[in-house]
Amino acid sequence: MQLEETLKKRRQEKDILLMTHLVLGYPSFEVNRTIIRQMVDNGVDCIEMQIPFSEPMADGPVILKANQDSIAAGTTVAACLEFGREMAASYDIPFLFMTYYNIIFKYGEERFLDAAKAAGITGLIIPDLPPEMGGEFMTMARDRGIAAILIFAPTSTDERMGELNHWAAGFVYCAARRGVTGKKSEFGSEFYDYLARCRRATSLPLAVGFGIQNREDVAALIGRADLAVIGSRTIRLVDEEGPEAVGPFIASLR
Amino acid sequence: MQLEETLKKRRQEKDILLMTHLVLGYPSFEVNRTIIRQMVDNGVDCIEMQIPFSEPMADGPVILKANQDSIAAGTTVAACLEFGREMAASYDIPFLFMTYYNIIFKYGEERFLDAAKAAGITGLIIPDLPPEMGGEFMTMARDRGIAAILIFAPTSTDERMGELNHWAAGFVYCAARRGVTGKKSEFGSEFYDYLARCRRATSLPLAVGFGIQNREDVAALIGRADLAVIGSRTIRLVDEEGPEAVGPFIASLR
Amino acid sequence: MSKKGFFGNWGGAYIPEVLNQTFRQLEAEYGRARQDPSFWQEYTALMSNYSCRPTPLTYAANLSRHFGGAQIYIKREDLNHTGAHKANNVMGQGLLVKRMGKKRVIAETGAGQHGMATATMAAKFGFACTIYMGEVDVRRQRPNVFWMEKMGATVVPVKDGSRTLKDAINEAFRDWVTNLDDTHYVFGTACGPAPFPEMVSWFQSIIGQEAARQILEQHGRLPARVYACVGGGSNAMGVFQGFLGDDVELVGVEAGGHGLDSGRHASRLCGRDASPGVAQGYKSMFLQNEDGQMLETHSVAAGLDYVGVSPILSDLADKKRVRFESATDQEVIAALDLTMRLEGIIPALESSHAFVQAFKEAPELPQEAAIIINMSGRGDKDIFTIAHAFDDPSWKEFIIARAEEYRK
Amino acid sequence: MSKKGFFGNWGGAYIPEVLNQTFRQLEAEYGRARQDPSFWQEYTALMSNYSCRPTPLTYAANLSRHFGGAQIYIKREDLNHTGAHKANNVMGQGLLVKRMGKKRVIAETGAGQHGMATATMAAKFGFACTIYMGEVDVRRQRPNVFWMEKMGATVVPVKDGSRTLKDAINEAFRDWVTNLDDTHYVFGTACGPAPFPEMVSWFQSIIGQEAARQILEQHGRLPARVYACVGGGSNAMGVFQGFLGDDVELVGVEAGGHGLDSGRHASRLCGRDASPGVAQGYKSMFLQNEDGQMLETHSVAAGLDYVGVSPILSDLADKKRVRFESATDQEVIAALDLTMRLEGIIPALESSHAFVQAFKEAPELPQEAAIIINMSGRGDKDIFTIAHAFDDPSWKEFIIARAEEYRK
Ligand SMILES: Cc1ncc(COP(=O)(O)O)c(C=O)c1O
Ligand SMILES: Cc1ncc(COP(=O)(O)O)c(C=O)c1O
Repeated sequence: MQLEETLKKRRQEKDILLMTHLVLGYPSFEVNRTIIRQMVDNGVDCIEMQIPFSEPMADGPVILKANQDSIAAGTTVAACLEFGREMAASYDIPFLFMTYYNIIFKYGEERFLDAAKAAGITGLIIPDLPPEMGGEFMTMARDRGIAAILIFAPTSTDERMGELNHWAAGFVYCAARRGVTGKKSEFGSEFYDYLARCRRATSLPLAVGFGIQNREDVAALIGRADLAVIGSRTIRLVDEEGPEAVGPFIASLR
Repeated sequence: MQLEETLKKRRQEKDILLMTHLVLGYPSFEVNRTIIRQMVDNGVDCIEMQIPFSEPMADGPVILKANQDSIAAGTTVAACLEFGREMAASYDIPFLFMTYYNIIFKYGEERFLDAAKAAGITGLIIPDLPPEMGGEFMTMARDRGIAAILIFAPTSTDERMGELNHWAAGFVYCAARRGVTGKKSEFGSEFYDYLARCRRATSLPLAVGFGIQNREDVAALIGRADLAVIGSRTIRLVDEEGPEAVGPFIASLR
Repeated sequence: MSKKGFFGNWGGAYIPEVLNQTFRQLEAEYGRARQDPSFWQEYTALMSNYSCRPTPLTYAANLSRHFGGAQIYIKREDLNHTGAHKANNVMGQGLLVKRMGKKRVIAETGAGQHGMATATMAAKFGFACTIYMGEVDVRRQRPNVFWMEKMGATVVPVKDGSRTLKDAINEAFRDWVTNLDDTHYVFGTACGPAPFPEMVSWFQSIIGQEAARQILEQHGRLPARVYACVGGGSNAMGVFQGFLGDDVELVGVEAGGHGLDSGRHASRLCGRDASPGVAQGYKSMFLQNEDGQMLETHSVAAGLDYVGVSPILSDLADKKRVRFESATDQEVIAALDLTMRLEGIIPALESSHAFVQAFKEAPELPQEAAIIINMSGRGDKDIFTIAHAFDDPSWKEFIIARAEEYRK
Repeated sequence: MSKKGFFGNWGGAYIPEVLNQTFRQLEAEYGRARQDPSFWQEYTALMSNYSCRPTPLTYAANLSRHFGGAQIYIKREDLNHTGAHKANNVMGQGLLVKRMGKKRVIAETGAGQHGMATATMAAKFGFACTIYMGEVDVRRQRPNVFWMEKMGATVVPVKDGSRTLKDAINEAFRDWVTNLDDTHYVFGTACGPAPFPEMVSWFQSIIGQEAARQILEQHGRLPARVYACVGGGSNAMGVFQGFLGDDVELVGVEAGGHGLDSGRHASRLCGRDASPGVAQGYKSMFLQNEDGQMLETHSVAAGLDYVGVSPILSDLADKKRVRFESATDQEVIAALDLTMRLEGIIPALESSHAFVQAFKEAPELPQEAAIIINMSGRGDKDIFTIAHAFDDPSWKEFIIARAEEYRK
């Protein structure tokens, strides 16, 4: 089943879906395994696995450090693909790869898509690949049934959202605010207006990310978006309290 | 008796006269006294007493340091004048002041000349006062019977020597070579030619200075000059062997 | 430049979506400025009144005689205000920022030269200013940090990654995506997302325009070759643009560090260690591993110590319009030494790379030929690096004595 | 200048006899050069090709607005090659040395700026070069020593007297009287025996010539006042000569150090501590005691820390054609700080003295009036002094860390 369908189906059963994020190989694949198990066991609907890159320009300090530590520990792209395959085979939720375009470009676009497909990955998030640069790649992904997920930003005009929607697949990732990952966002009326604009611009499910921290944040999105994305919050949690803290945290969100 | 006469008279009795130099207040007036006594006792014919100046631009390292140490020890121009008076009153040889022009300028040209006259000083050597700058001063000195002694240099042309001779009084100081005080000069045929030129340019006694160190140097001047000038050599001697070494050294020169 | 900002296979704008509008605005403003002849006039007037343009093209009689071949001319970007060609780019962008009505500028800096220039421009234009600088570079280049701060800029030491130039660029982007409404990112070289490579090259083209006119005036005809060092590529693009349409050989000189086979260098367009990649917003040749992770680079010249290179130069390399060579750290010190002794001119370590290659080739050219070396900056800003590289013992004593004083 | 080199009561040539012929030769060559229009052409061509002349007259919009009075223009001698007006004098004398067929130059230096310029000129002209520098200054200004040596000059630390500028001058004279046949002494300022004060001023007059033309072009009329710092007086004479015949008030600013009453300053023409004297070959106002012994002077700016002053300025002071003021060390640091922050320009500590006085007077002048500040040099050469004066803690840490490395 393709990503959009899967999510829409799950959404019929819940007010709001949860998508979580982790950096592959940080602190280790072993810990990644434990964390993912806890996420799935506690009802996460979709997991975004970041293949680390040395220059994660759109990420804030927490994820940045995780990228660098993972690479320093020897994480390779091949190992990430293999780990993705293992997860997709183990759990019945969609798994996505998040990474920067150079990882894919260097691996070879087609070769990467084929490998991702073979691993059972259903979507890709590439924050530095706007459709102007990645149109061809997005078409190739679509051809293979992999959703290239696009991002709306508060700075996107209606017109721009229209352009993006043309290329978007799976769902649309709405960045809650300007800036990089890892900082708290303020949910005010301006934010809700923005989400309403997003909703009007696409029929795809809407995910909202950047700084979602707790049950209130998640609740505030009900009726306005389809997925709440938990990003650096879990990484910080694992850093501070260990992987076992993830399960209870996820459970507390909804 | 005026300086020129005095020297010419003494010269009738000796092949060559000796003029010595010391820096007033270095290492102390007390030591200056001891040194001068030994110089006179050992037959020196004329003594050049340098009033220290902070910027002795024509002096080499030994005399330079003596100037600076003397000033640092508190030597004043007034004290130098008084010491000059004491010496001139004590010994029957000509005493000269050597200093830089600023000392005189600052004291007041006339006031200085009057004070020198009163102290019994018969000549002045001012290495940074060429006649173009000091003509008027030289006339004032002459009016008071004080000889303003001029300098010939190896670089002086015959014409220049003529100009200088016009202003010269007492004797002419022939710098043996380029450069500052305190270094050994080479006495070769070029040097003798230079002395011959000096002799032709003036009827005044000729003194030769800069780097005269021992009996051979002095002997080489006999018949070519009237005074041999012993400059920094005695200062070095006092520094190294004490004031008592001066007498024997002087005695050894002739 | 194609519509999407490509030069042949290279370039583009690989930017997070949040910056889309910012880049559209920038492109529009830049487009208007290029169309508007009064803009270039305002720019050159500013550069002549505030900096010292046109900078001279100095005939190096002694070096020419020493090598006995081509006549050597040196384009004197060192005489710019702040001491390098970086001023050209920065002042041009400053005028654009004013037009866009923004009030704050940010910049990355490696050697500190671009940071100095940006802080200077910000003071002149009355903009708030934040400079991102790798922590390692902050430590190496404290004098520049001191001046930037005195000029009113905030200098932020970047503690991520290799803590050098590329990390400072990433961090500047992070600031930009956060503060895009009032902030302009003054990119320091002919790299980054479109329109930066083209725009920076445009501002730097003032070098080549002047040099082309000057060499005709002084030498009577075009030069045989033009040499420039290549970090990001802005000074090279600047001077090359004066001669792209002519029968003039253009030579870019990269940092050979400890040698092309040592793994300790920063040569992207010569040598075999670089491969096509996409990072910091643009596609070009990068020093990266098999997986696409960027490598640590090395050069005695901080300003050349960078993983990527201008996409425009990658394209000119493909087209064989520019030849690329490299100079090792050791060769650089020797060329610097010779230039100081024979001409009384102190090229920056970066610029000295261009001198190395010119010196290698001058003897083989006829005496009627002229060559131009682009001296991108002056070396006296590099006293800490150069005295260190020469391993000067009195310099070390001096520093130790100073430290003693400060310890008290 | 009278036949004997006097300006009113001041000047002359109080030189040892051995130098008589050398000075005649110099005077003759200088006289021929002044008569020969092609000499000045050669000189300006050299300065435009090797240095960066004409240097700009920068309009300081922000400072003008800040003080709300006269429009402030800055003459940018900092943009000269080697970073100060000293280059003008040195290159001019270099041309004379070539004409005289001499092969070696010597110079004194205090801050190191004139030594740097002379070493540079010697490298360019192929002369042997020895620089005399007080031991204290060698220790304070090690970076300049490093560059001079790299340019091929021998730097001799002078260990006599106060071991600063005046002692370096004495020592240079001692060298000269020894080696006069092949050696020229490149005097660094408008002092010393005639013809130096006039000759140095002549070479520096290029500043005033340009500035007079530039202010008319830019402001439409003459400035109300022109400000210059006064060490020996060469930059001041340089800029003043453009306006001596006009209704323009000329203001020379001396080093006020810790204040005119503190005994720790270097003010000869304002303040009450100086008196007429003759030293270092010329008659002028000197800081000396009752007996005529020179005093120790003090200034935060090494280049102003000197006992004497140009006889031409002493004369212009007598004639009330130039007004003299002083700026304290503290005021200098404040003016420097403001100029960096508002204009992105770093004046040398010496030059900052002129800024102090201009800032005091600008508010009282009408907005239609213009004033010119002669920025004799750039301050980034002074990092060791300026960072120290600002008491910058990270600078101290940086130096201590460097020293740690060198100690290993
Ligand atoms: C003096 C100088 N030259 C060259 C460079 C390299 O930059 P680019 O290749 O953009 O000219 C730098 C960078 O800091 C520099 O400071
Ligand atoms: C930058 C600068 N300005 C001014 C001076 C003072 O010299 P003058 O009064 O001759 O211009 C110096 C002397 O070293 C200097 O370096």
